[in-house]
Amino acid sequence: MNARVGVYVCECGNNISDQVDIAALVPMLEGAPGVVKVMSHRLLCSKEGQEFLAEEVRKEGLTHLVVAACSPRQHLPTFMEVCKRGGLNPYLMQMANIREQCAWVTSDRHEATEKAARMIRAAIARVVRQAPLPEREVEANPDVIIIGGGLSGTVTASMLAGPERRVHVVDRNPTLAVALTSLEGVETHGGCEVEAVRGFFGNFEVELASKGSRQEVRVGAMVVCTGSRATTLQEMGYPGSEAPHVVVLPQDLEGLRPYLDALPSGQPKVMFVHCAGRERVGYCSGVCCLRSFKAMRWMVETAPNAQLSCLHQDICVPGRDGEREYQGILGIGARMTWGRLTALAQQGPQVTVSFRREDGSIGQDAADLVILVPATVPNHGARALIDIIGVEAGPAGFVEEAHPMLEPVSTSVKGIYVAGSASGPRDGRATSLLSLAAAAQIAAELRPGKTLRLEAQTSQVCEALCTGCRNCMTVCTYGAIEYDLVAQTCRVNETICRGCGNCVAACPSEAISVKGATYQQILQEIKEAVR
Amino acid sequence: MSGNEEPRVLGFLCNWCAYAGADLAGVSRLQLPANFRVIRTMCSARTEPLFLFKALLGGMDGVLVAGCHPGDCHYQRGNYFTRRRLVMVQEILKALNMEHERVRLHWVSASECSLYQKVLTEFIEDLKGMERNAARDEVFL
Amino acid sequence: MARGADIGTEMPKALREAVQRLMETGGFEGTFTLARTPGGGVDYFLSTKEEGAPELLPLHPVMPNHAGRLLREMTLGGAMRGKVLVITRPCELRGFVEIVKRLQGCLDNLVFLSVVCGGVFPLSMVSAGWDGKRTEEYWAYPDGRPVQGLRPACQGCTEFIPYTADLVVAPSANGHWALTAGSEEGGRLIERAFPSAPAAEMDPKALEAMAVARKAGREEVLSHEADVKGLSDLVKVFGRCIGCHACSKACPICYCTLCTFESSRMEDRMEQSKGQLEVKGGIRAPAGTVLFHIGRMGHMAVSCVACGCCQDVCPVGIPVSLLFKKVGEAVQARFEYVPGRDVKEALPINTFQPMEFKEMGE
Amino acid sequence: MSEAPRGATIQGEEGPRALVPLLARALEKGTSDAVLLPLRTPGQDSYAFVLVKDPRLLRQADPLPPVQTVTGGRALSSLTRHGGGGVRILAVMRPCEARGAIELSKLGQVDLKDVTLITMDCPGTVPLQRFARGDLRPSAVGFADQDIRPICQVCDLSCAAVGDLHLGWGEGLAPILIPMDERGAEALLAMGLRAESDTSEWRTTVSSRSQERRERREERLGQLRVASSGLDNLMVRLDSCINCHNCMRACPICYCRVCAFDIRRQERSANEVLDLAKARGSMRLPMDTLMFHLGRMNHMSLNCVSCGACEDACPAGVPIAQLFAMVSDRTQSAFKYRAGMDRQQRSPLITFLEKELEGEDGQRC
Repeated sequence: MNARVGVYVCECGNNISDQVDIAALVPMLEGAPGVVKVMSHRLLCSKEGQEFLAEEVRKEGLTHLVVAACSPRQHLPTFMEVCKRGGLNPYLMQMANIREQCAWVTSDRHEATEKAARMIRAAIARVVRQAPLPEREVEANPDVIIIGGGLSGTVTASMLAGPERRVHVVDRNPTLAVALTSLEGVETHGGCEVEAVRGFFGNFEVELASKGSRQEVRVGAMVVCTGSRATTLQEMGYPGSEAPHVVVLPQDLEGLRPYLDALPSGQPKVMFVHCAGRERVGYCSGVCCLRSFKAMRWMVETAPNAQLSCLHQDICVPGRDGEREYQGILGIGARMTWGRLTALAQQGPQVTVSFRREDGSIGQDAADLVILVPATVPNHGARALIDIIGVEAGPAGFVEEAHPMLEPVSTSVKGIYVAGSASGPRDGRATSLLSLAAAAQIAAELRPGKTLRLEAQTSQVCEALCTGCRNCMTVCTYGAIEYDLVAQTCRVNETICRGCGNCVAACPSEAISVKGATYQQILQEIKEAVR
Repeated sequence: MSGNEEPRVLGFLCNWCAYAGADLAGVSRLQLPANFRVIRTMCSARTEPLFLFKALLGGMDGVLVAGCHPGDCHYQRGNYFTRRRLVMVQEILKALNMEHERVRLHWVSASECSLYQKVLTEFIEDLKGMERNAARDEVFL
Repeated sequence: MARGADIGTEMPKALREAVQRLMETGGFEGTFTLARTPGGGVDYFLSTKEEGAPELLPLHPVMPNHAGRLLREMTLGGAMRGKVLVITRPCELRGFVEIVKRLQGCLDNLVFLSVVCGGVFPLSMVSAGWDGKRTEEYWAYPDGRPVQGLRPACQGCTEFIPYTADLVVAPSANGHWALTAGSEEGGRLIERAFPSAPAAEMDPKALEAMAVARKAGREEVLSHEADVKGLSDLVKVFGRCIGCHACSKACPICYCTLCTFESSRMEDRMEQSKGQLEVKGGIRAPAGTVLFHIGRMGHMAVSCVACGCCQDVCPVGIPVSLLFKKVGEAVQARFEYVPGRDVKEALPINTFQPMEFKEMGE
Repeated sequence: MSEAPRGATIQGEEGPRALVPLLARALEKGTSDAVLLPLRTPGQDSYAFVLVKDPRLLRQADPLPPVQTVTGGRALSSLTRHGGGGVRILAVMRPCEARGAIELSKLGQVDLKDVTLITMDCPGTVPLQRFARGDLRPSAVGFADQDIRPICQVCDLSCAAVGDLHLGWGEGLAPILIPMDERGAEALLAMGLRAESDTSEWRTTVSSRSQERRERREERLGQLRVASSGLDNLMVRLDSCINCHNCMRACPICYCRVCAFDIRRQERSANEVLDLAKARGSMRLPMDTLMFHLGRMNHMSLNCVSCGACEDACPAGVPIAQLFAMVSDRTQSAFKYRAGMDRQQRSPLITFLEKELEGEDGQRC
C-alpha cells in the first residue's frame, strides 16, 4: 500500500508563526514523497485542535502523520493519543520540533522557515519508514518480596502490605520483629536466604532456602533492605585494638554499661574516637558523629563523673539538629582533639591512644575506656545477595541506585528496588524516608489488578545477521539480551529492554536494531535534514 | 570557510539531557545558528560511529554528539560507551589526518541551555576557520 | 620462564624435527601446521598421523590464510575434543585470541607453538613458485639484518614475540635455536620431548637486534604510502580499490556473517544519488569506497594485529595493512590495549572506566 | 534490423577517445542525464567507473582503459539495482561488461529501462595485478598485444555489438558508431551524427577476427580441458587456491549478499574436522575449496560472460577465468545460450522447452 502522509503544521498561537512564515512553508512541503496533505492550524494541542487532527487522520485515510509543532518532550504523548483516536497506530506519527529548536532560536525569519521545512521533510523521510508497533502489556503480580527485616524492611512492608498485596519478608535471622509478624498481609520467612532469582519486573520467581528446606515465592517486585553494620575491630585493623578497655560503640548504648561499671572510681577518662576504620573503607559514613554525640550526652547522665574527650577528624553533623548537638557537646566540656587514630595499647589500667595530628606529628593520650565510633559498611551477605539478584554495586559494596537524584530507590534491574542503608550509610530518618519512597514507587508502578505497560520501541535481533559475539550483551545495562544456545544468536527480552540503542552501536554486523529508530530510519532522516 | 558560506553541522542529541537542554535554549529564546540540524536519539550511545563517518564523508562540516554528563546517563552507563566510541573515531581520523576537529562530543544537561549555546556557537566559529569539507565535492569517495 | 631445549642450528630442519618429537611425545590428537600441498604449494593442514601425511612445513615463511581465521571457522561451534598442537605465527595467535574474545572461537585443547617471528613473504611469491634456497637464508634473521622481500607489514612488525604461546621457537646464543616454554604445559611438553637436550633460552641480544631492525623497518614502511594527509590522499590511495572486500575476508578480526558494507543499508537509491550527482557533477560507481575502509577501521582497528593478510590478498596492491596498522596502533595506544596479549583483557569497545578520558566532552 | 546497419564515421580523435566529445555533446544537449564510463582515478594509477553529469569531468575519461578494474555490469548494478529512478544514462563499456550487465538485468540486479548501452571493439586488457604493480603500463593495448590476459586472448566476442550503440574501430579502421536499435539511433542523433556510412568493412574485419579467436578459444580451452580432466588434475589446477572467494566477489554475476559457500565454511564442528582429518590422515584447511568452485560453476556458469574479473582478483594466480570459460562454454551451448548476447532470451534455468537437450542420437543427455 502506498503511504499517505499528512503533514500538519502548528502555529502554536503566534509562537511559531511569528518566526516561521507558515504561508511560505506549506508549499515547500507539498510534493514531498508520500505526502497527500499539508495544512497549518492555530493550536493543534488544544482540545479543538486534537479533535480536528483525529478527524483529519480518519477523513484523509492517512497512513502516516507528521506533526510540526513543539518539542516531542512536551506533546509526543498528546499526539500519540490523537493518533489512536483517529485509528492510526501512534508509532506511525513523527513530530518535528519547529518551536523550541527552530522558531524560538532562529532570528532570521527566512532562515527559520527554511530550517523548519528541512526539519519537517526529515520527519517525513523518517515516518514513512516507521512500522506500526503494538502497545505491549504484561500481567503483573502485585506481591512484593522484601529482603531484610530491619527498620527499612519493616517500614516498607507496613506501607505495602494489605488485602490486595501480599508482602514477603525474608531475613537470615530466624526470629523477626513482632512489628512485622503481626502485620496483615505480611508473610515472614525467618532464617531464610535468597538462593536464586528468575524473571523480570512484574513476574519474579525467587528461590528461598533455609536449613534443609527450599521454597519458591512469586512476586512482582523486590526490595533490598539488607541494611548496613559497623566495621569490626579486626576490619579496622588498628594495632592494639584487642585491648580490654577498647570497645566499639554499640547500636544499643546499654551495651556500654558493663564497661562503665568497670571504670575506676574518681574521674575516669572516657575517650570517643571518631572515624574508626574510615581509612580502610575509604569514605566518611556521615552518620557517626551524631551517634557519638548522642552517646556522649547519655554518658553524662549515666556516668556523671567521667571525663569525656573526643578524638575526631572533620565533624560531620548535617541536617537541622546537627549543629545544636555539636554545640551541646562543646557545652558539656568534652575535650575535642583533632587526630587520626594510628594505634592503641593497654598500659596498666589505661589505654594509650596514639594519633597523627593535621601537621603530621604524632600525639598520644591515655584513657580508662576508649570507645571507637565505627565506620558503616554493607551488611554481612549483602555482596552475595547482590551477585544473586544481579544489581549493580558500588566500590564500597553498597547497592548502586539507578540514578542518585532521579531514581534513588531503583537499581540497575527494573523491578528491584533498594531502601534504607543497603545503598549507603543512613541514619534512621533517611532510612525511613527511603523506605517510604520505595514503597510509594512500588505502589505507583505495580498496582494490583493493573497490567504493566512495556516499552514498545525495544531492540530486536536479526537472527540471520547475528554472529553471537555478544557485544550487545556486554554493553547492555539491563541484562535485556540473552544468548540462545540453540540458535547461537542473541535474543532481546522485550519486557526488560528500554530501547536506549547502546547495543545497536555495539554490533558491527548491524544485526540488532531499535524498533522505531532503525539504521534506515535515522539515516534517511539525516539525509533529508542536511540536504 | 570560503566566502560567507555557513558551515553545515549535524547534531546527535540524547533525548534526556542534550535535547532537553536544546529545548530549554528555545524556551529561553537563546539565538542559535540556523545551519545546525538535530537528530534526537534516546541515548547518546545510539549514535553509532558509522553515522559519524557517513556524515563526514557525506560532506557535513561538523558533527556534534551530545549527551548526559558522565554518571547522569538516563540509561545509567550509555554515555561511557559513547565516550569510548568517540575516542576511537577521533583517533582514526587523527591517524589519517582527517580533520578530527569536525567531530565533537559534549556533555550538556537538561538545564545547561547556555552551555549548549556556547558549545554550538564555538563549534561553528571554529569550523568557519576551516576549509569547507572537501568530501562534499569529492567524486571518488 | 621454564627451561628451554637447544634444537641446534639447522633451520628449518631442526624445527621440523622438534615438531616431530613433540608430536610423538605430546599425546596430541593432531597437528595444525603449514604443509606442502599436492601441487607443491603451501597451505594449512590438520594432520593426525604420519603415514600419508603431507610434508610438514611448520612456520614456513608465508601466510596463505590467517590461522586465526581457520581456527575460528573450526572452533566456532565449540572446543576441539582432544589436544591439538597448533603451529602459528604470533600475529595469527593474537588474531585468534581477539576473535575468541568476540566468542567466535575456542582456545580449549589447543596447544600453541609459536616463534620469535622473522615475518613472512608475500603470497604472490608462492603462486610465482617457491625458491627453496630462500628459506635457508630466511632463518638467519635473528642477526637483525633485514630479510629482503618480506611483506611490508612484517618489515615493520614490532610485536614479533608471542604473548600466549605454550611453546616458543626462539633464537638462542651463537646461532643456535631453542624451544622454550611459555606455559607450564609447554614446560612439560619440552621435558617429555627433549629429556636429554642441552638447556637453552632466548638470546636477549638477538631479540634486541631484531627490535632495533623492526623499529627502523616500521618507520620506513609507515613513512610512505601509509602516511596519508587527509581526504585527498585517502582518495588517491583507495582510488584503485575495486571494492572486492578481499581485505575484510582475509582479516582475522572481521567476523560478520554479512558485512554491513555489503548489505542493502549501504546502497543508495537512485533518488538519493541524484542530489549528489547535482552537487558533485559525478559519483563513483560503486560508491562508498573510502567509507568501507574507514568504517572497517571503526569496526576492527582496536583489535588489528597488523598481520598483513589484507594487503596480501589485495589484487590492486593498496597498502591496506600499513594504513590499518597505523590507525590500529593509534587507537590501541589511546586505550592502552594490546590485542591478543591476554584473552581475559576486555575489548576496549565493550568496557569503560568512569573516570577515564576526562578531556572528552568537557 | 534486417538489412545491414549503417553507421556514422567519426572525425577527429581516433579510437575510443573519439567518443568523449560526443558524450559531452549528448550531455549538454540534455537528451541524457548522465554518462557512466571509466575515469582515471585521482592517483592517476587506475580507472574507476563514474556516473558523470558535469561534462568537465569527462576530461579524465578513458572509455576503453587498458585494464579492467570494476566491471561495468557491477557499476551499473550498484546504481540501478533498486531501480533506475528515471535517470537516463549512457553507459559506456566493453562487450563482455555489457553482456554482464544484460545478464544482471535478467537476474533483476540491473535496470536497463533508461540505460543506453554503448559498446566498442575491445582489444582486451592486461592483467590487473601486473598493471597495479606498475610493471605494465601500455599506452594503448593493441589488438595483437601479447600482454593481454589469457582470457582476452581467447575472447571471440571482443567485438560483439551487444550495446544499443557500438563503436567499431580496430585494426586501423576509422572509428564508426553503429546504432543497433532505436535507442542507439536516438543516442546517435543526440550526438549530432547520422548513420550514413556503410559498415561492411568493419563487419568483415570483425567476423574474421572472431573466427580466428573462436578457433584459438577451442584449441586452448580444449588443452586446458585435457590438462584438468578428472578430479586430481582439477585439484592441481586449483592447488594454489587459498579459498578466499575473491573470484566470487569480483564476479559481476555473483550478486548474492552473502555467498552460501561463505556461510558453509563454518558449518563443521572442530570434532567433525578432526574426524575427517583422522579418516584421511590429514586435512587441508580451509576445506571445500573444490566444492566452492564447482558450486559456483553450478550457480553462474550459465551466465558467465568470461570477463576475467575473477582471475584478475585472484591473489593466488589460479587460472580461474579460463576454467570457468571452459565449463560455461559447454553448459551454455547445451542450452543454445550465450550469456549476454540476447536480451530477449531468458536465462536457461528459469525456462525450458518441451523438446531439448537431446543428443544427436536422439537420446536425452
